[in-house]
Amino acid sequence: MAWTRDQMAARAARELTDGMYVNLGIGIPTLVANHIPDDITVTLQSENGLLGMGPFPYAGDEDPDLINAGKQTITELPHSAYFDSATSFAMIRGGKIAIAILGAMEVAENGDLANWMIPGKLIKGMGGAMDLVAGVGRVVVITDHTNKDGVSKILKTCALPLTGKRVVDRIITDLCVMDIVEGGVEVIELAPNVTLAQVYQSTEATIVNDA
Amino acid sequence: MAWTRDQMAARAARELTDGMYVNLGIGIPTLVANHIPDDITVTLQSENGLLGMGPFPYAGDEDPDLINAGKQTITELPHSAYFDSATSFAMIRGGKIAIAILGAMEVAENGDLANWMIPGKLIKGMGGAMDLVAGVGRVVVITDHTNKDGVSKILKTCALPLTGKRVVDRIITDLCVMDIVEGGVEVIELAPNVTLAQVYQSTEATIVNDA
Amino acid sequence: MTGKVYQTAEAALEGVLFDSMTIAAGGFGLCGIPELSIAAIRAAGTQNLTIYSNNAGVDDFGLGRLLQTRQIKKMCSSYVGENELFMQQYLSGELELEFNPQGTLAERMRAGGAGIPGFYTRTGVGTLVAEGKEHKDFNGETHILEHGIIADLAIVKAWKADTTGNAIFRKTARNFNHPAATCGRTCVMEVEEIVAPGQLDPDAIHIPGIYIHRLVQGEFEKQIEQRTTRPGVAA
Amino acid sequence: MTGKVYQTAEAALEGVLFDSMTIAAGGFGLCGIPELSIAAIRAAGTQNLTIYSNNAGVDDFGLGRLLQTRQIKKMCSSYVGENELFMQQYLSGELELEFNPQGTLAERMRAGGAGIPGFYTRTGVGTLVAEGKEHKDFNGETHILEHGIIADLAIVKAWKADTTGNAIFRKTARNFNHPAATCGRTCVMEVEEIVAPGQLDPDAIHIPGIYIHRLVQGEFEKQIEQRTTRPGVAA
Repeated sequence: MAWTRDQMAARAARELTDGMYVNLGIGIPTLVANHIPDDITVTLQSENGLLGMGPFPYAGDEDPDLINAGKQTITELPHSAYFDSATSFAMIRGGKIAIAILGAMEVAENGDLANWMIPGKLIKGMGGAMDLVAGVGRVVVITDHTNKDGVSKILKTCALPLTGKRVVDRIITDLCVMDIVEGGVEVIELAPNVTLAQVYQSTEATIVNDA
Repeated sequence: MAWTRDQMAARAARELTDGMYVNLGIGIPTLVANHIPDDITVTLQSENGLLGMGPFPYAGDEDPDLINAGKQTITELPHSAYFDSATSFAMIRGGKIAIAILGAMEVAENGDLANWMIPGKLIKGMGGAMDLVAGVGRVVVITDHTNKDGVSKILKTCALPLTGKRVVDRIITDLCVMDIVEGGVEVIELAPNVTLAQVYQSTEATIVNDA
Repeated sequence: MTGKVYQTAEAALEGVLFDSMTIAAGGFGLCGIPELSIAAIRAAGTQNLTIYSNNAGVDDFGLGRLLQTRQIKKMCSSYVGENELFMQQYLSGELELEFNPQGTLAERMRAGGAGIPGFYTRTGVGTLVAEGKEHKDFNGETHILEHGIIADLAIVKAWKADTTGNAIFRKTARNFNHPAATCGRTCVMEVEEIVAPGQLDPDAIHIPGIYIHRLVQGEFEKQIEQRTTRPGVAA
Repeated sequence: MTGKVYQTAEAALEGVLFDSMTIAAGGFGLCGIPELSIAAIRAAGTQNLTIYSNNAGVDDFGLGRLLQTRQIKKMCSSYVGENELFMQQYLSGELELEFNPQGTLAERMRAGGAGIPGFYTRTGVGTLVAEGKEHKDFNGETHILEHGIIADLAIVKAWKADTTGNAIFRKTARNFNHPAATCGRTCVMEVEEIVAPGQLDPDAIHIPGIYIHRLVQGEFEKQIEQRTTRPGVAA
């Protein structure tokens, strides 16, 4: 049985270790925060200028001066620190954030990532995604394995405009967990009752595991 | 009669206008602070990380955490602000400091300045001088017109290693005030009872004023 | 000292606005945006603006208010997804758009203010952003050259400032207000409260007054874009 | 959370020192220098150090203490005029020296920490500093390319930090401690007081804990180089 979005987020949370500084993208990655084990402490960065992002506020406590990168109202924590956007991306580009967990439209077997633009559709902009994938120590992508039409999102080559070249380290889909390795993707974990054969069937990218 | 060091500093203080942000070098330039007219407010920058440098502390009030760029104990003022060295030189290089008043070993008629190194002698380093002359809006130099042997310090070309190329705007010496202009230096003011002929005699640089 | 404090944003902007100028604006989304200056620029009717701002506001707030009046010729931003009007004007060819990665935009402002005309970054290598830009390898990795931004005017919003312009921001409303302030030939800052020198701790100043040329105190609307809450009540 | 707090500087530096390493050190003159780490490095006897630091201390304090023991192979500094021992070792060829303009040194540290391998500056154009460096014109003005510094270790001193490493500096002791902290692969910070999270205002943090890997509290000697006073007594 394929993982649900929440199960994918829970699996992604297992990428985190105690003391890590982490950036979570918008969408499924945001759900990862709900699955961080109680016995570790990770510090979430919000790239608009905060380390130590807390949960949403109680109704009535919303502060327009305190939002996350998705423009949602949030709260601060005892160890929070605020800074400006140049400082925020200085730490992102300087490799100080250990891991970013991001969404994807397409991932290629060489680690190329496309997650910001569909030509011909309304374009919104890349926000901080290009900086994150270029700067953060480790990039983990969470995405459905295929699109709504059943077409693989794990490709030999991305067709969409890239967010970054050779930037993805690990992919977590509803079917499995894959690493970008020499020669393609390596399936390192399967969702319960999902077979490697099923993954092969749903994947355009070269899978290095023996079929 | 030639200006004394204190009179040179007083003359230099007339370069300052209300609201200016100013950097004063070590030596005679430091004395300029004593001559700032009461009816204007200027903010002194100390490039080690302070805007709003106050006078020396009273004996017993020295604070090892509060020094100027000459490593002297100083005080803060009500409108002081502290910052780090990268930020300090960001404002210097970004042209935010209106004027720097600095000492010189040699000045050339094209505005070249040498004030940090004498080959063969013990070298101490340029400190922030190269950043200041490259970044600050206007550079005024205070220097004796000649060295102890009577040799002009206002030259056709500097012999010593440069601090900056074409960076000086105005020179205040014990004899006169000169501007760097097209074709040489222009004497715009003479010390009391000093004649242009005397300035000619003591100057190697091309003087554009009619003799 | 020659006063930096103006009574209204209109007064603070007098003499510094001109058609076809470039403006760097602080704010992220609708958080920490220079509401008062935006309103004053709208009232002044300055035309053909090129604006460096991470976002373009929403349809009826923030920089969206200058899109309504068609005063903006070009936006340099990282994300404009919240603004329908923007898209209409862009697709009809009325509005130019230059996408900058968010960190590149912030660093370009910081660099411009710091006298750095160019810097190298990995961000955007191999993407549309890298097209036409100089590439250079450092330690075996390809980087692209990005340029510092110097704007004719910076409009920024802080929380409190003293009369000399030393200012502090509040929470995530700091965002682009710091780098934008540094890259303006003139910087107009709007704040919620102006205090006397000595009222702010010199160790706690976020941006020193040297960057701030004109200062105005006012009332702010502070719209919230995404009001998200959790169940329960505050303890 | 995995603890950042160590009981002594010796403990904080354990496992991160090795011969021929590079170290970025905070401090300006003797103000805000990492006294405890310097003493611990002296005790550890690590050899052939390359040190990025604005100054080299005085003969018997600051980095001068590592010159006494001949642990330093090379200094990258802007001013070393306070140190006789330095000059002796330099003139005898024992010590290498690379002069960096003060602002260039600070910006190189900041750039290294910010993932910027190179930036252009006017500082030093036409001087000895520009020799052998790439030149490039921007807007008709010549600039030189300077490189970001990444050091194996940063040793810095702050005033107060919480246990997660969020820290504040005091007065002009901030200086190079901020940029140096950002450019170390590992950063060891020594402070006068460690407090619990929540004791520092999140808006007033000078450097967030993400930059700080190890933290130690201690007592400081804080020598004064030039004790200058004015006549009279405090009011």
